[in-house]
Amino acid sequence: MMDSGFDRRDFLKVMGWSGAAVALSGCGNTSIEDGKETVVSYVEAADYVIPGIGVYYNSSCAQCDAGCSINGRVREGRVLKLEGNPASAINRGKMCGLGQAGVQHHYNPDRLREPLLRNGDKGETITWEKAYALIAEKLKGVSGEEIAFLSGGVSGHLKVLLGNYLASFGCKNHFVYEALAPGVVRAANKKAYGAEMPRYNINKAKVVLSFGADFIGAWVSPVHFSQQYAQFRKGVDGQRGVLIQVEPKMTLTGANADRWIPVRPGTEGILALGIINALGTATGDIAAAVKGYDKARVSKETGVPPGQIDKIAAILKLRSPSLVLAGGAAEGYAHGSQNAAAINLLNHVLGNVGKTVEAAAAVPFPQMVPAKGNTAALKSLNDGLAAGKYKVLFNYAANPVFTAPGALKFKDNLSKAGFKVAFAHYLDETALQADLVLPLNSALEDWGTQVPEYMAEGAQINILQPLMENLHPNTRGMGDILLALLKQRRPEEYKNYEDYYAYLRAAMLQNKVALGGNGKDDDSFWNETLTKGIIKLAGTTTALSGKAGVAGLKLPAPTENDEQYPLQLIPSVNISLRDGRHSNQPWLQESPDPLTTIVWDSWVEIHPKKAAELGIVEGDIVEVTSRTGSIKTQAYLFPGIHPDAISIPLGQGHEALGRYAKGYGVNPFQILDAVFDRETGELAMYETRVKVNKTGQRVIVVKDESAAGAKQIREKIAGRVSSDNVDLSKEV
Amino acid sequence: MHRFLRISVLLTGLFAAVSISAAESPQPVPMTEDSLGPLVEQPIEFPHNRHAGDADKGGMQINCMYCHTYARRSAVAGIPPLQKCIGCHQSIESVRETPRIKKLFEYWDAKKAVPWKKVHDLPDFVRFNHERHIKRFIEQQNRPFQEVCGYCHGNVKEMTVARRSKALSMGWCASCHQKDHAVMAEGGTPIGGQAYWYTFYKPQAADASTDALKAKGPNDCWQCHK
Amino acid sequence: MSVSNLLENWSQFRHYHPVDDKPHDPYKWAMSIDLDACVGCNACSVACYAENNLPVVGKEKYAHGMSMHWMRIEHYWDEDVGEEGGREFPDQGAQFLPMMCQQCEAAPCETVCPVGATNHTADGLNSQIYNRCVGSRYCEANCPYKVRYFNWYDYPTTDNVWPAEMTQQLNPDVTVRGKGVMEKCTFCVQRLSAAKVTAKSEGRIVHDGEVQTACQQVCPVGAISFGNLIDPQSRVHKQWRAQQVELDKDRQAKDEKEGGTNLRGYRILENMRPYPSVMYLERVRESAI
Amino acid sequence: MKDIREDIAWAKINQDVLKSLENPRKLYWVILFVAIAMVGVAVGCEIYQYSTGMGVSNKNNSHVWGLYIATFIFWIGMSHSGTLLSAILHLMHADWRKPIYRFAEAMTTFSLMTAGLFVAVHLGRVWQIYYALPYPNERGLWPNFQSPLLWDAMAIFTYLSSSIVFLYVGMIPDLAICRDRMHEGWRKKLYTLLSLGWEGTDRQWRNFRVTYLTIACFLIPLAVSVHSIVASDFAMSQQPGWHITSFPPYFVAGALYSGCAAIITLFIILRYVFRFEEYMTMGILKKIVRLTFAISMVWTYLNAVEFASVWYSHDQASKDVLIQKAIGTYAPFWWGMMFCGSVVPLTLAFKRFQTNIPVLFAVSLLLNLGMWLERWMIVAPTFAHGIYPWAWDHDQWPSFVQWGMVFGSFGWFTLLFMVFCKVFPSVSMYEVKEMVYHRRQETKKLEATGKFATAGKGAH
Repeated sequence: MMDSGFDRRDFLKVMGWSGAAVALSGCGNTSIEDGKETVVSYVEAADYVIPGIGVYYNSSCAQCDAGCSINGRVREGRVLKLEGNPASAINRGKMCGLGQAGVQHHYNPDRLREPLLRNGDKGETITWEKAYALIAEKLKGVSGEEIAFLSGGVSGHLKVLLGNYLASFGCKNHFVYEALAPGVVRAANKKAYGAEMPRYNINKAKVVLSFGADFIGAWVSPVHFSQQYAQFRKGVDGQRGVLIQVEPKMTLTGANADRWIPVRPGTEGILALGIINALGTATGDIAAAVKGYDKARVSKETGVPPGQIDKIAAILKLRSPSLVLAGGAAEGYAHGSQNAAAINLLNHVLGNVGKTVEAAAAVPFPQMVPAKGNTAALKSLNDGLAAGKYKVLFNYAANPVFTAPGALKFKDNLSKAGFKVAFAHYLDETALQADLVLPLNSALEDWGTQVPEYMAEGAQINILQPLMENLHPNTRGMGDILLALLKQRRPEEYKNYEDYYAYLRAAMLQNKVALGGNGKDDDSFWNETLTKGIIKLAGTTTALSGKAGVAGLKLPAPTENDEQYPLQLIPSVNISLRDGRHSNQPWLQESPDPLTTIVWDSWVEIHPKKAAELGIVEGDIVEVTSRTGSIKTQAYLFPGIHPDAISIPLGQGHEALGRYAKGYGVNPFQILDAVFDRETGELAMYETRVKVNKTGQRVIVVKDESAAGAKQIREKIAGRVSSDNVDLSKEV
Repeated sequence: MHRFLRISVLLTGLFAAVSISAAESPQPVPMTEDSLGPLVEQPIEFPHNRHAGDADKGGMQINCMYCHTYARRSAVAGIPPLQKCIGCHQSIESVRETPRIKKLFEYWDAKKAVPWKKVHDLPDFVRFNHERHIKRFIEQQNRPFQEVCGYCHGNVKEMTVARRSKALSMGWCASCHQKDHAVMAEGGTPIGGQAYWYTFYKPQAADASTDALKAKGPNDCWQCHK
Repeated sequence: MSVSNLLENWSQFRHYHPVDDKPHDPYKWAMSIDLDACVGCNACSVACYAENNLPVVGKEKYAHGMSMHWMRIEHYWDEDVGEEGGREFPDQGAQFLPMMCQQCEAAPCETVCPVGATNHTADGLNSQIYNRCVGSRYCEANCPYKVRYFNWYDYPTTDNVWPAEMTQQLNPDVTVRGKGVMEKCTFCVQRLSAAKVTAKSEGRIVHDGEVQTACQQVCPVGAISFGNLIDPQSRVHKQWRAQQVELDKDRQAKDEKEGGTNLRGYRILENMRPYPSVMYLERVRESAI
Repeated sequence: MKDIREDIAWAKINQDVLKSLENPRKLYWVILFVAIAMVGVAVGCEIYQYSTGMGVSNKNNSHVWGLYIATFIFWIGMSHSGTLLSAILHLMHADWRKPIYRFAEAMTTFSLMTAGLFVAVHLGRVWQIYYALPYPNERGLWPNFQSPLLWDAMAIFTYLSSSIVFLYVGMIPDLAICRDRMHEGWRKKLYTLLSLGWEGTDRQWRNFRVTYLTIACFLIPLAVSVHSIVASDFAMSQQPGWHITSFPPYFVAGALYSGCAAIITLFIILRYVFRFEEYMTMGILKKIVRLTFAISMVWTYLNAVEFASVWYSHDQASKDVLIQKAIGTYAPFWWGMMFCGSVVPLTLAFKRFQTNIPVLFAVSLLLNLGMWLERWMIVAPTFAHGIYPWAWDHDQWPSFVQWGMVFGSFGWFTLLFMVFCKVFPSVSMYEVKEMVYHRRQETKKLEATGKFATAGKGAH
């Protein structure tokens, strides 16, 4: 399917067709009605556009940072469905539910359509020209230090433009914030392996020991890892992979583990060292460092029975290579770095580094590699705002008012900023605070490039291209906006770029050779690139350098019981809602949480034993109180959680973001204490301690699970067979 | 013997006889005036007869699928893009100034699509596939295209603006799908899946000598209703 | 339609019963789902929403059990978890099971529909004809798996499930169901017939892998495989063969064997004789740890 | 105790019976209005449901049937009493039936009419109901002859039409009497029209008897089959608690049971309202009561059979459903049904209660309540606790729409019945006369031959 961007734009027009027109009167109209409906035909048609037959365009998924490539089905100019692009090494034609829902981000009825300027507590519609002029005016005479730009993770040419824009008035305050970024793990990896995000070969491992890394559900690049997991299950040379998951609250990965080990929250590192000790293969200072961690002590501190530790050590010793992962549950503490370090150490001891942990390739264009979001950035921005440092604040693709821990009082501090500009798709909590809101194109209407943080094999640059014409005439792409703003600053430099598309094309063609377009003429190279939707590069690989060092590795003893706040709060990450930016996509709201099958709401997971102590039954409305605040929501008795912990999923509890998100559930971010990791300064998500009281109300939990309570009764429904009896590698 | 009984028996018998014979009789294929669709007002009164009509009647004898080009590639026949009309007409000076062509060019200059009205508009839950029918009757059985299109669209080459002249009702479609159609042995369509839940016909060998099978049109409900 | 052929062909009312010598030709669509691979991520379910114009019913109606997910992900804990004297934690994880219409060969729903709105197609599918349905709901009442979903409200119009913009996402190949009709998984019949049309025009039958169902296509772990069961080249055929699961049996020979079997393939509620077209592969329970 | 006094003058009979056709008292209008109001409620509910969708009746995807089906069966059951009394007992020459079979037949017809409505109310797309009729159509489609639901539709239609004919034919001589006794007016016209010029000649009587007999014979197997077919709606399915062989006889027994109970109720009411003490005598009441008691025991027995066959079967699912009925969400209703259906009738075993009007009235109502619950307990628990545990749903409760519809159906029935009582003689005059005559003959030990005609003549 050849297509060159220019003329294709005409064919993205929405057309009505006899056979194709969407009819809501599905079963109503039972008779032939001639001359009622109108057929709008094309004015000029490309020969590959046939009414009634779908055309597929490759683009990239922008629902999360994993950077999957998508293949959008377009008919009569309407994008209908997103499918995976098989050419991508990351998702190989597969997708997750979140990605599928991308179309609902695009067609969402609550999208912003016009630029809005604050007038009192109302927003009044203004023109883009006026908006740009306003920004220019506000920036006049403001020094670079007084300007802050808050954004989510950005990469590719957008990041380049953004950088240039900030540089144009010497601003260094670019805060990249992602609420659920693996910031601590990155740092720990950097230390241990010399790379923030090495490549994990789950498929090559025979045993995977994961400390709270929900790599199937929501960690880093789930679709990719899921595929590796599938191979891992089929087994390396005939031996089915064994997955052991250590975490206080069962994640989707934990639910699929062969052995799920509920560990006392925060003691993951101790367990890791305990395992090293039990392995007994370590030498030198490592051996010395773990000497103290004998079974008895470790078992006492982590709550994992000694036998269990032996078993793990045994199988790790027996089956090699293995892979040890440190994830959210391990890093979310004041000593998170220590935990992660201890866990990574395990990989060294087991000799996995270089086998299942490999160096990942990087894109040869440093200016395009993703600016990785983290939570430390939020803190410094917040301090700056509190000090009233900033006269102008830009915000793009981040919603801190919703996701910042309540203890930071971010909303109040935000009001101290002089003039707040938000580039947004919806009026989310943060956009509502802004003085000027500029409506963005959806990812399916926009041009752009994307560089994934986690590279599967080789390096790749993803292309974003419109799958249909703008749904709302007055929205614009972020790239176009930045370009327009840049033209204010440096007219002569950018005057020959009519729009972001032109800029993009020019920029790509400049590096044609580096991008593997050697010897092709511009147009064919460009068309090929658009058709493929991916540019694959060998990329530069720097070998893993990290040392198996134990220097500065010391783990605090587990916190003894806090009388006032006896429970540990675990803000869990729901696989489809994540940090809540997509909560307004109805498919996601209605797709049940895999483990509880609850929809459209929040809940508190409590272990049945604990619940019995507290006299709580399913559906009780309980009040969860932390030092920072308290929220009320329904209780759900869940066996897959440590009795000393409770868990509330993130993503719900919006006060804005439109009809599908507003007013459903509660937002646990609000009650998070402001505890930070000692080394990296990242937010320690799991450090909030809470108490739970019944309010006396009770509701019926809205879930798919029936009165039978997820038990098989009588007939065999979901069968089980022992691994001794089967050999998966021989199967078709 | 007893009047009551006699009458009732008589009536019942009569009713049964009538309904059975009615059920036995093949579906009427309405060709009468009243089965004609309504006259549809089109933005431009397109003269099919001038384009597709026979030469002696001053027609151009253009193949239906020259303009309705999607028919053989897609389920929907579609309306030709404006481009196509212009393609010819910009070089046909003779009619350049006639009102209809003027109108055509107005649309073209405005780059606006002509809002044609649907003439053969099936209910939304019915999916007719043009491609298959053309492939089968024109390409595989080499029947003249005007005849084939005519099965459902009537004698369009005589009309100006098209007007529905067949019932296009389910019974009408089925009445054709129940006819035996030869299925070519090699290169022909597979004859699988011909059983029909309401008429229950299975494909049967026409004669034992050749295994050339005769089959009905595809006929489970999901062929047209999805 | 005529009385005579009604009488003549009475026996074929549900034609192609699995015990026929040659059940389906040339197609018999079937599926197999590997529960050991399935991670319960719900991607298939969402894909189904996207492909088949499923309405999102909203919290209140979901609470009333009116959800419309043709493909639902069930999860099961081990029997002894949380029970008296059982294990405190599900330390061997959960089990996930995607459940949708099993496209039974002898479907209980087909015989009971008063108007024949649901019936068996020649490809061995269990068709549901929306515009024929009168909404007696007998089919769902008689479905052992309870995988049929009824339009309790008029989702397209009065319920405004699809606001103006969202109607543009609706798949034109699939009818949007109105109030009062039953619906269910169709094995993405719109994709199947599209593939068949292409194949027919080229005078061949559909190759394996040429057509995918939406759920199969999206599944990140490739747990679902779908294809033509009577095509010896198809993956599904090979899997069913390898697992010794036979379509037309209500009790598989391998299960009769002494000491059971070490094959994973099984069909749910087989003993009720609906002859489902979906084979599941048992989850493997690791003994090494 | 005698069924009827032997010395009632025939003129008196006519007089008494025709009195019931005179202009009603105020109370009548009040009740009629209430009935109409009740129907109004149902109509309101139906309009709401029709325009909004089935959902408002609060069923759901695993629990797709509700009170509509239950009440439908209930009314079908009701209808059996009439046939029982007029047809079966007619063939058995149990002449004590004569004074009461008329209103029983009316009951049959009207309850069938009520039941029929529930089929429509139950459908999700009632506007397409004609799809279920086998008629030559443009689409070229038959309905599905395999579906018990279709058999239902046909059986009920046949049953309704023939029982109407039966009712009407049996009324012709009485209509003639009315015609002769009426002054000019719409009634006169009506009766003249309906009595088909009945003269009471021997020939007419002969034809009449044969016809009546023939329809009676035709009706009995029909009555049995109808409820067997309704039973097969469930028995033919695969669901636990439904898939039970003994269902057809069980349903028929249940039908006769509720029918008889209803007769007792109406018997008492009519007896009181129209002062029919002389015709609807204690003797007759006693006979019905005993009959009812017998049937109740049959029903109880069949219940036991059902439980036993489930209990000793290998079908674990059915067992669980049974247990659920006894201890689950529906337990109160289920035990209520057992109590009303099997315990309450025991009172009828005592002589002193068999003629105690207030007691009988209360009992008969309880029995009907029990029978209604029975139908509900057949439909609902199976959905709540079916084969597939994931779809279990124990707290599904019918919404006001369903209740409103059920409520209204009783109004509808009352409405029809009351109108009938005022337009047609609810006691068969000529048969009562026969009865009186026969009894007189018996006691006088006289030959009755040849008097028959005069008996007929005497009708004028």
